[in-house]
Amino acid sequence: MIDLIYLAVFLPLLGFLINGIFGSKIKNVERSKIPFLGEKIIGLIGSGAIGIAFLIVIGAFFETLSLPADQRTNYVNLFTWMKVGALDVSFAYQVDQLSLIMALVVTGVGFIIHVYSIGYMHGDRSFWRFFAYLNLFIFAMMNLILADNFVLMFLGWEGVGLCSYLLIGFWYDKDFEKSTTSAAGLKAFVVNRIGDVGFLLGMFLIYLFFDSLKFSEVFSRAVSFDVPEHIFTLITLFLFIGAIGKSAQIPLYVWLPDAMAGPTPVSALIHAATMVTAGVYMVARTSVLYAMAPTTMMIVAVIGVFTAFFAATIGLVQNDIKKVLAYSTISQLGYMFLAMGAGAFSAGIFHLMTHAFFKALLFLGAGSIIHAMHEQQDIQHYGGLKKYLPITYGTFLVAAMAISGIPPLSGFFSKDEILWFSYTNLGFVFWLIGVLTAMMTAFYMFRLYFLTFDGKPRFDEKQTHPHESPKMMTVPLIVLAVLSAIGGFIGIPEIFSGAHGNAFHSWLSPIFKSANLKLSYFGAHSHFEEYLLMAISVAGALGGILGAAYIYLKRPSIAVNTVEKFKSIYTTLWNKYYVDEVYDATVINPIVNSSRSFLWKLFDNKIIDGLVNGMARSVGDVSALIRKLQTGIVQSYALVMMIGILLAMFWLILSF
Amino acid sequence: MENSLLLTYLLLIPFIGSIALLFIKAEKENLIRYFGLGISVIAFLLSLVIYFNFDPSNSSFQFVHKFKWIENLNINYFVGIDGMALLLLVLTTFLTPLTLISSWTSINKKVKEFTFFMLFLELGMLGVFVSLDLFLFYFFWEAMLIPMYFIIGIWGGQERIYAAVKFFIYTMAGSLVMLVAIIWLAIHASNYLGKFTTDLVELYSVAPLFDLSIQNYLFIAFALSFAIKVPLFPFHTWLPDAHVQAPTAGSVILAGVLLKMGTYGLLRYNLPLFPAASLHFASFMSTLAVIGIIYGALVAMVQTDMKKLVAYSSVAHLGFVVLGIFAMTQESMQGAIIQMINHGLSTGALFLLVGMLYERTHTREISYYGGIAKLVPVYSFFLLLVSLSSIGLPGLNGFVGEFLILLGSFKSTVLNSWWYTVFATTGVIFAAVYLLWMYKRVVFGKVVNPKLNDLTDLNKREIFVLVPIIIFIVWIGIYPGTFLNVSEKTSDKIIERVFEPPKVELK
Amino acid sequence: MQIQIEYYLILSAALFIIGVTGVLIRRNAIVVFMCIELMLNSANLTLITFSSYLGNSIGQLFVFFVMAVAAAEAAVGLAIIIALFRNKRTVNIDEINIFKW
Amino acid sequence: MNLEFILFIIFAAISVSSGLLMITRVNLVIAALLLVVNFASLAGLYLILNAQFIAIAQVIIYAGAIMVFFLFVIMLINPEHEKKFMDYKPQLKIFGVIISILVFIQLTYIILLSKPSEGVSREVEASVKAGTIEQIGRELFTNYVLPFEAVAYLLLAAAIGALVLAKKKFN
Repeated sequence: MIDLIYLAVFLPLLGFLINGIFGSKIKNVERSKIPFLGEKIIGLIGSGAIGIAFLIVIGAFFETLSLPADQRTNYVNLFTWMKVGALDVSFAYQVDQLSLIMALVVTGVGFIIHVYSIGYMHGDRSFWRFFAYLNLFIFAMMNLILADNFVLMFLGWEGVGLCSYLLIGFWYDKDFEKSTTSAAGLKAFVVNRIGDVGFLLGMFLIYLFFDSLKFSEVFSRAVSFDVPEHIFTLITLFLFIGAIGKSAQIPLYVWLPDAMAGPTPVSALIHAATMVTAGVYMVARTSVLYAMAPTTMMIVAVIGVFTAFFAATIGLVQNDIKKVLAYSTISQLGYMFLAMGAGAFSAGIFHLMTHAFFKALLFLGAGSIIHAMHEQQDIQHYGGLKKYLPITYGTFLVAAMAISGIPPLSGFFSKDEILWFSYTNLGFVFWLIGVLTAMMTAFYMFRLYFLTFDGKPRFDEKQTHPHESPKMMTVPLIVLAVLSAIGGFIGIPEIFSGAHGNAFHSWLSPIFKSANLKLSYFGAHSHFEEYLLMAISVAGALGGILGAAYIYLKRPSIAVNTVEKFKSIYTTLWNKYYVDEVYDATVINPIVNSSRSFLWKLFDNKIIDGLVNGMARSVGDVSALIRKLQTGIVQSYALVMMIGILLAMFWLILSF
Repeated sequence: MENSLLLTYLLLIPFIGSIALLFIKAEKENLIRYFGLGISVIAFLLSLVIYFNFDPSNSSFQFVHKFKWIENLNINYFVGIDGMALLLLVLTTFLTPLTLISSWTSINKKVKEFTFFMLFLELGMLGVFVSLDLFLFYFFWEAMLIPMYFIIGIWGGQERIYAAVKFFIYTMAGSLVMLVAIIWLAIHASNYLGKFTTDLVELYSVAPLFDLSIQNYLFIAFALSFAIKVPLFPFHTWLPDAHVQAPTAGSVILAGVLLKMGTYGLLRYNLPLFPAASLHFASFMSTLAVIGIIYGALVAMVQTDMKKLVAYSSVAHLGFVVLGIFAMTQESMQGAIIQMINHGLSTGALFLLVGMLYERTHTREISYYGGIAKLVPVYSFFLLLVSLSSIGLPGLNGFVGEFLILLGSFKSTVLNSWWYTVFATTGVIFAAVYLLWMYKRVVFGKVVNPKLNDLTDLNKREIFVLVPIIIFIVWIGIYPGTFLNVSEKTSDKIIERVFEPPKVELK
Repeated sequence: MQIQIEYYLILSAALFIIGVTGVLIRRNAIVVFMCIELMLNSANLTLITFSSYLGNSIGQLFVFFVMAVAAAEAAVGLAIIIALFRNKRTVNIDEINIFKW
Repeated sequence: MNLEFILFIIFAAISVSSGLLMITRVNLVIAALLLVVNFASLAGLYLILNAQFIAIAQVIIYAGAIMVFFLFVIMLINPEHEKKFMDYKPQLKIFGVIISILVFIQLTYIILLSKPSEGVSREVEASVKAGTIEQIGRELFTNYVLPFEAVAYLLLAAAIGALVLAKKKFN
């Protein structure tokens, strides 16, 4: 099955081509017996392609599992892409433990979301286009994950950015907040591009120093070549800029909240489960380089933990259900980068996986709610939905508990591992901020939960009749809920599993072996410490949940009073620290305005073109001046002629 | 050497075709259109024959044919191609029939003259790419201005006369400096060769021996002419005017092929003839190129006219090409050559698309549009794809060129600084901004302008024009090897000529 | 005492300069015209001087041609003056500036 | 001090003084007559130089035909006399005179400096032979027949031109 892995990449592309080219025709296929036959065919092609890809990845996974641990990295070479000088880049796929985990998550969660979308997008005018884009996204994401070189990874990297752009602006004629969905898409693409420039420059540096862009060659040369540390710092910093853009970290996170303009399955798949984690994956993939650059590791950790905290504070006050989830995603991504910075690569990947489950579930649940509430996204107009949406309610609760880190749900294991490593490898402060963030996470998730499902309905029950979503949507919710609940068991920490060790870690350990060799963290920590910290974080999460319950169920007045009391803080948070406005005022507007009024209208039109036209005009002007000499009085011509003769003869005499 | 006449046949096709066209009655417009199309298709097919007979493993000029022209001055009709010229040759013959089809309905006055000028233009362009004699090259270089002048001046927009004259005089001013340089070069070379000649191959062997100061003057003279054509910042201001005023076919050819002549000239003449001067000026030219990349992008961003936007984007794109040329590494050189083709395809297609919209609404103002995705989905799809190719999305052609150029310039020992690449790479961001912003304003959103409601989607003829370009856009993006192979030996040879110039004794 | 060739040449120069001065200072077109005739004659004198001193008749041939041209020129020139006078009622050349740009 | 030299002095004096007088006369008729005197004295000089044919032609064509032509025109249009020929832009005219004098000094200087008399000395026989009608005629109708014809056409053209120009008003 490993050899067939390219099918897992290209089947989604095929799906994209079929749906993209013939979709509008298929959609109109009608049979009286089966309603919406066209939509069903499109959905079948779309999700079928991903489903088969998922099966292939599973096959490849088990085949890899059956191999000895040191032979688990395999390559599938398709064809040469660019071959110039020392550069030899191919469409070639690297199937190893890390890429398989990612591929499983992407195709698995992707398949579930595809199925969900058949229900969610039902009746949409551009149903076919949606599936085409989703399939294209999976294609790009698979390239990103499975690539055996940086350039192919970049293809996927930009490809997912494109799909994100297209899907955010999917309802291109819909208004979103102050502008339109397409503006949000544009913002996402451009901000991502800023990160991509970092990625590109990182690639150039790698090529300059290692003469290759193939992962296997670069990583082995990184260890063997004698390259100064600051070069590694530079390379990894540039790559990290790419990761910041893609994974929405400070300061390039601004696109992700706006990306919620897209259809909710898109938010679930792209802006929560898969694409935004690409940055984390990339750092993990290039862990060898990062291990050589301790400075960068520190920066990664700081940015990660700061983003986690920062986004969580904004999440506390948002009222749009998807916005809350968006900031929560940013915050969780911050955790993953904290793990990367701490050198706990496999812990980060573990959290990436569990996060994919529960965050996808949260978004799909939100989608189900939005669907039921007729596109209403403001949680202030929800309430008491428990009785109307039982399945959504149950699965959402599981997900909320998982993200809050309630044992034994998946989020507990992964998040706790990160906190533990940040304590041992980085220090107490990182751990403390992490725990505070976890508390806030629990608080805002359950604020969301209580305001949505508990309490009395705050909408007009006579006008709005919420109803549970069809099976097409609820079954994926249930599957994801199960995964969120038990997904953590593959990575039970050593202190619980004892001799078996952490299965997830040992699976990934060959990938991070050379990186971990470079990183040496010392200091023994007792099991007691680990238990204590674990207890504190769980207590923090529970505290957050109880706090939310108390404030939003028992005493809603507290919330109102607090808001009144800390009005300025509240408005700052509500306006997301005015970061968008600051960017607008300091970066975007100056560039656009100065380009328009200075570069174009003044510099280009007046100065450069003015010089050109001025030169032409000055020829005419000089001619006009010379023309004035022609007085028409013949005598003056004669006089000038005589002066000329005088001078000429004078010269003649002198030269005698 | 039975196929050595192929290039001459290729030149003769549009020549004879344009002469024969004169015997058709002007009223038979459709016959003229089909005739012109037929001629250009035959030229395309012949160029394919040349392509398949070309030996990419051979680095010297192929299909060489020499014929005495002006014997006293050793000026010959001397043609031949290498890989780079071959690619541009095929691009020319590929784009010409497409532009003729695209102007099937949009050109409806003086069809005969238009077709004549298009064929004449094709002749000039092909001549530039196949000439191996400086005099012959100059002949075609100037001859090509005439049809373009008329195409802009007769079938152009409101300000067409201003634009045509500006285009003509601006390019002409540069060319004249080059003519002086050609003569100087030939005379100075006669000290070494013992005879006056404009034979490029012979000059290749002696021009690198000139003193640096002479090389510098000659380099400047040649480069000025080419920089105007490219156009390199700050010689670009004729371009927006010419593009905006030119009819669609003119814009496509202008962007697709004419601009390439500047970069082609740099590669064919400046680098191999004046290697020392090229190294001397490499940083300077690259600086201008990088300024052009950022400047073109920034100015493109704030344009209100779609065609002007695309025109300024050309400045940015060709900045990449020039950067690639003067970085003088294998990667960047190959990237520059492939980027020339890319720009011809992407920008050509963009102009076609803008032209198609213009034909329907007679305006190119971005603010006039909005929300046309709903009305013209097929058009929107093509515009998106072509924009993405122009932006340099991996998997489409633009990326291959830009990536190779940037990669090569980064490790370039000639430039010896990362900053060129760092700044050039930021151009990638702006490319996304200006094109997608335009796309957003034109295609997305609600339909605000009621006049747009009777907009019709692309017809079969227009799709037929675009699809071949799209095929190549994807082909180059996924499997550029086809094209990189052809030009590989050429770019190696150029680099070799720069770094290891010939050493011959003074005769 | 032999007449040196310089004497003739200087005489010729003097006549020529008199003609030039006349052209420069007189307003009347007819006088200007006459001055031009004077200059032509000074040139003729030079030609004949050399012809005589070199014993070569070609200089005299030239004078013959110059005379013919002078006749033609006088005819056309005076006709122009007449035509101008009819139009402008003046033959003052500083009032005639139709050649002005 | 032979006769030739005395005659030269006389004719030279006449020609220069008549020239100077001519350009300073306000009356056109007097100026024209002074020019006739000038031409006549030049004819005398030609005779001294043994150019008999040209001397005769000078009298006939210049002093006769052309100057009569001038007088006719003067009579025909009878323009008012210049009151003072220096009234219009006198500085410019003085400047012109100065320039002329300077040029004259230069010419004289060059003539004296280059000393043409050292290279050529007059041989009377050769010069007499060169000036004969026979010699000129031979040259004119053999080697210079083409210019001769051309001059004939020129005169014809001039005659027609003068006719056309003088006949009617321009507009």
